[in-house]
Amino acid sequence: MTIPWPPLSSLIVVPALGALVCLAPWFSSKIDTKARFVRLWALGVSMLTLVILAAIARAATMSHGAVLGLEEAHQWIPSLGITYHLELDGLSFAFCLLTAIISLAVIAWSAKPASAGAGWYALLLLGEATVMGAFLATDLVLFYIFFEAMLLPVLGAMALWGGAQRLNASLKFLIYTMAGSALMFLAILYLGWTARAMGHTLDGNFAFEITTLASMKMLNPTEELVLGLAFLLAFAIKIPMVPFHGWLPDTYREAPHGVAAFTAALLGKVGIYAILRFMWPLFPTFMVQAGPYLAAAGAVAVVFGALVAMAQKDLRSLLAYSSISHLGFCVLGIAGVSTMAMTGAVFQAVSHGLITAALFLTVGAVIDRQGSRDFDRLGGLARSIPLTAFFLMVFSVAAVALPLTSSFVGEFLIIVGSWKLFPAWTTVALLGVVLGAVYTLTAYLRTMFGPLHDTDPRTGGDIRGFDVVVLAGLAAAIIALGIFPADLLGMISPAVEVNAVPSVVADSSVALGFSR
Amino acid sequence: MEDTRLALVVLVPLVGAILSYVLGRAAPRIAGILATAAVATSFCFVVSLWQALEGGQTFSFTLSSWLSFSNIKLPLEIYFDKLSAVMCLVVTGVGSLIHLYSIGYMAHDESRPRFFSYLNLFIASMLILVLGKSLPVIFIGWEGVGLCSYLLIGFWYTNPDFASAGRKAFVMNRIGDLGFIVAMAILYHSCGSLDITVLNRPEVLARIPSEMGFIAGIALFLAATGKSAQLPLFTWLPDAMAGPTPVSALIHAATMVTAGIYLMARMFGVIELAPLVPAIILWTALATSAIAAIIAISQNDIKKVLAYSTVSQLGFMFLAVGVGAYSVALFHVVTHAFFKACLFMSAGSVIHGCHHEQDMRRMGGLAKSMPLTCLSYGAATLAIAGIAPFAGYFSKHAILESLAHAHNPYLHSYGELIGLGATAIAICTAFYMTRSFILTFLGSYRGEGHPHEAPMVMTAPVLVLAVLSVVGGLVLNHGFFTYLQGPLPPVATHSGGGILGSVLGSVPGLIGIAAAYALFIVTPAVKDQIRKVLWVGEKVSSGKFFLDEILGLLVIAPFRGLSVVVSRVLDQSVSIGTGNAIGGISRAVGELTCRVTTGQVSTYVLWMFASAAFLLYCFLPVR
Amino acid sequence: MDPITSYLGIACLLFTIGGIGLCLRRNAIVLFMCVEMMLNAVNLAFVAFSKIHGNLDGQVAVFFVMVIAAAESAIGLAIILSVFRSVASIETTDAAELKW
Amino acid sequence: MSFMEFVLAAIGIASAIGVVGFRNPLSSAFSLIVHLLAIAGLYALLGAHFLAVSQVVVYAGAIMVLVLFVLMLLNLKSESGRRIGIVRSALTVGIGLVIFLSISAPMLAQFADLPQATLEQNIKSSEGGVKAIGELLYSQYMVQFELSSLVLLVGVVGAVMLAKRKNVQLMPREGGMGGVK
Repeated sequence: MTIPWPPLSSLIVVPALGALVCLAPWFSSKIDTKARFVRLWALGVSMLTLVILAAIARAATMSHGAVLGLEEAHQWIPSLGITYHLELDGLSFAFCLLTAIISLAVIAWSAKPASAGAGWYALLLLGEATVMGAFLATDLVLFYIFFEAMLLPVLGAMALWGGAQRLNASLKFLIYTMAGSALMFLAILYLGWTARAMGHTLDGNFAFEITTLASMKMLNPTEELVLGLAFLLAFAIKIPMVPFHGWLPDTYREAPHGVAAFTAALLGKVGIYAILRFMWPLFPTFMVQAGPYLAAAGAVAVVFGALVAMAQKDLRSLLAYSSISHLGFCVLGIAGVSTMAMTGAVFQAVSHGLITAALFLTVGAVIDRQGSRDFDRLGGLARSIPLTAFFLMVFSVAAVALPLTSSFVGEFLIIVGSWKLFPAWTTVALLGVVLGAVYTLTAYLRTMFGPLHDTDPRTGGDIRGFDVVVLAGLAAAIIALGIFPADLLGMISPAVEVNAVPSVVADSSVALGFSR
Repeated sequence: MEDTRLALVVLVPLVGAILSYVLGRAAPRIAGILATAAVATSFCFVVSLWQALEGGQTFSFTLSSWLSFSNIKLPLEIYFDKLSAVMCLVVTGVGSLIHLYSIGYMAHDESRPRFFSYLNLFIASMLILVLGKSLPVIFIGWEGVGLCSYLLIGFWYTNPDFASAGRKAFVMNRIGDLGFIVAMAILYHSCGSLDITVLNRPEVLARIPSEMGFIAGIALFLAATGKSAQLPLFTWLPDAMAGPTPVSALIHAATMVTAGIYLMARMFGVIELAPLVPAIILWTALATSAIAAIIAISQNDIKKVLAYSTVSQLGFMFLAVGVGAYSVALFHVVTHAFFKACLFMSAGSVIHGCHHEQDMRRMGGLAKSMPLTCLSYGAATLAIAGIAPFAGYFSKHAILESLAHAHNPYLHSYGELIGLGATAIAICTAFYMTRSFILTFLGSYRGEGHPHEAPMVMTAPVLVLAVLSVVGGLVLNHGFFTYLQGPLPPVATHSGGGILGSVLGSVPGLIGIAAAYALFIVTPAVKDQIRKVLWVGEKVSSGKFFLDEILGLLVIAPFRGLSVVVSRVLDQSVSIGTGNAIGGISRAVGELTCRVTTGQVSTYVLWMFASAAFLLYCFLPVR
Repeated sequence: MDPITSYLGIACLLFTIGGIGLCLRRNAIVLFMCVEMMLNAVNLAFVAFSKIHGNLDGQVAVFFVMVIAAAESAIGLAIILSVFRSVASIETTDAAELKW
Repeated sequence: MSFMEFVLAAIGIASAIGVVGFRNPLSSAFSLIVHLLAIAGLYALLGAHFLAVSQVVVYAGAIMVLVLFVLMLLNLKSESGRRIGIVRSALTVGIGLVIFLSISAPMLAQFADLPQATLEQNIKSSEGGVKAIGELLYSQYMVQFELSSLVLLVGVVGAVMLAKRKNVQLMPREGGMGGVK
């Protein structure tokens, strides 16, 4: 595929450069005291990234029908066989779109921590650049670099402007992710070595590019098992799946609202994306054997997240566990060989990204204005801040996966798709959906309905100006995706089929009921 | 055949909802008018489409390509045939009357725009439910209606009980929707499509394996119980009376609660796949309507009486579904919509008149001060009691008759028993309805203040519905079943059977009325003795069979406990605990290893010397 | 054993004696002397090797070892002096603060 | 082994054991000097005359004098206090033995089979006179030679820096000689 105009790496370079410019002297806190100009600059950069993405997508769809398949490959470290290889197909387009929208929303959100100046916007833009890179890279080493790099901006922002316990929360977050990805890096190196040892690579040195590695079919089942588990651990911590979610409550309790929204919406999705992009092609037999266990982990996560969320006292950790529950659904989706379930999982991941970001921002607005985040101090706010209450209602309804919202499309496809492969786990996940309705509505009821708690008139006041536009934009995106998901689904399903499914179906021993 | 009018039927209330809120905030008065106009126009469109429906012709319209990608085709398509025509007529017809009524009822409420916008949103989702061409589209309406009922029940959200009543309704509906999704998953994988026209074809149904068919049938019935308040999941309906009365009239009497029966009628093929499913439906329906009838007897809140009467009448409709008489069930749906909406609205006028007083013990003697409302309430009571010329008689009689012809293998030996039970329930219905009539309208006024007749804008729709509940039965009795022959299976019925037949048919109603009249008017003293003798029954009935408490014990408490246990044990100690434990272990190992540095030079030299010795011994090419 | 290789034996022996002295003694200067002794043993081995191989590289190596030994002794004694100044005792057991 | 070599070797080993054995550091210093001289003798016997002389001048002369100077300066008594534990010394000797065996065995094995003839011829050619070593030093090992000057420079500067009197006044603990203020 020829390098499209504008080139794929512009999606990474533009935000990165924007971040650097943010740190320029003229944006420093002395001159631009209330960080107004740097915010405009950051807004411009993130909008530009969105426009570039749209331009690339339109150019691609026009040139060869719905299937997107743009690549950009350069030699990076020839001696080590590491190539700078980016690829944009339906799968990564969906996630890049999510990244662009979420970063734009978080940057546009006015309520940043008081002490944060230009650095806030620089870190957010850097975050966008690295996450975009993670979604585009198809060279394992390049992916690993972005996989690690995307952690730092979020970590920095949290450590600098987080809550009281921010330092050990960010330390815990760092160590958890590092531990996971260290194993993955070993696995990547092993892959490179076997590629070279088997003499498949043309120039006789390592090969890390996913398509070449996948086409080699060089791993015997035990290797696949071990490497698969290594990869799975890294992504399990990232998503997070249930037993590995130790870092999540602290991170989401301590991170500033914008960063929590960014992390919840994007970082988890890289795990889901990577399982589809890398694990299915590289370790097909392992994934098929691990299918039921993955589905089990997903279903358990849904119920576990819902149950723990019900017992939470404060709004932010309730959101944290609810995102564990929703992502459990995505994991259930990608566990089995079914185009419908996998496409549903990707769509659910995108829609969950939008919804969680919106929820975190709205809840952030409520918490900032009411000064407290636990339920017994909040209550009866619907009268004092009606607009926020309306938006919170819309997003809670979306979170409960009501039809005509994007999350219903995702959940419906996952349930119907994976019912044939794992009927038991799908029913368990469905139970989680009901529990989801319970805790979401209880949270809404305790914060918005009921008598007004504190007698003093709330000084906070409702959300105003640009924030309303941001929330309205997110709500519009959620409902639009809910009513007209066909074209995005049309983009995702061929990419999912090309990526995950044929390598399994072609393998005759595993012609598991490949359902529609 | 594509027809844009069909799209307008759904879109007009939707737009109405948005406009009435946006414009309403500026001028609250417009909201009511706008909303009613929207539903009325939608009603006109439905009537015009209904006129155009002859022979097997049907209309459909694709709003969006929704879930169609690669080889999966699930478009957002709505479909208009005879069955949905009947339902649409009821929804929009009764809906517009109720909108008109609520302009008056909610006149003094300052958040009127929000009320009317939710009401319109409800009508739109109900229409989507009824017009859905495939099960997922029906599911959109299904959950949309659930959401609107949640919003409307908890409309006066400052009162925490109302808000939690709304949540209770939504969660119970959600449990039902669980079944809906499971059924969709099964049907999709075995029949390959979820289109209702395709699903009812015998050759498609043959493809479903038997036990899957049974699970699908039961799942669909679970969904119906959630929505139409049948035995396991009906305790939300009485609590839903927390919402304003027009809401109870529209949602919890006429439209939403009948969605379950509509779904059963649409999916009659799947329901009848396994013969056990209709039997289960029949038994649950009988139990529900019996329990509800008994509870209704001892209720003192006028709206609660009507709520339990709705549950009981819904039980009746499911009885007809159980024996396969789907068009009979729908006939009862239509007539029930008329008289139950009329009852609720007149109750609303009474409450409105008595300054929001709902307790019947502080009413009485309102016939004099509210003649029109008393007239309509009386007519509707006679209709629901099943007295000859009124609408209730025809539909209830048809149900009792179809029970007699039941040909379900599981029900042979119990045929007459069910018939007897149904008649007993009919008597009960007549009894508690007359009791409520007597307590509110006859005798002397027991409340303070002086009740006044509701304004014309409220009494007019009530009177219209009263007329319908009088005349409706007669008009529809003959043409209704043949009209629904197309989409639904035929049902064996005969005409009313002349004067003698109608008198015989209304005997249960008359008995009930006579008993109530005797007990409450003629010899009130006897009432107290009976209450003392049957004190156990009285305790159980007023305690609502302790269903709420049982449900709380069996479902809510375990889950709440489980969530605390899971959160404390599994989450805190296991996942976060292990994380911290690993941290602790590494620190302990660290402390242990640093003991090696004793600070003594000699130890270091000794270590160095020893390792040198070891290495030399290993690596020098000895011997 | 022919004459030259016996030198190697002696060198090894001296080396081990120096090592043992290094481990056992506590006085810094005696340690210092034992190190000198080990260096000398190595020098001896160097000279023996240069004798066996017949070229002078070994001896040049010894020369450099001596240079290093000289520099090392200068620094070593300076360190011992400053340790003595701070801890007022030359015992290695007394200067044992550098630990966890 | 000629008689002379035997004597010198014996003196060397005895003085080596003396260095380790003597309690008083002064006597171990003198025993080290004797040891160095014995080794210098061995060098001479092996034909490394230049080394023998430089050994005497540099090692015995310069370094040992410096050591004695420091010993005198600090006026140390013999090691006080507790004796070295038997277990520890036995362990160290054991390890020493292991090292000795693992070094000497291969070395001796390596050269045991050297034919006598080549051995004789090699001894002749490796006469280590000053001229021979000088030529070699300034031709082949030029770089190392310059570097060694650098090392010496560092040694000197280092020594001055370390031994410079710091203005830190520290109270000395008992036992040792009154600390140099």
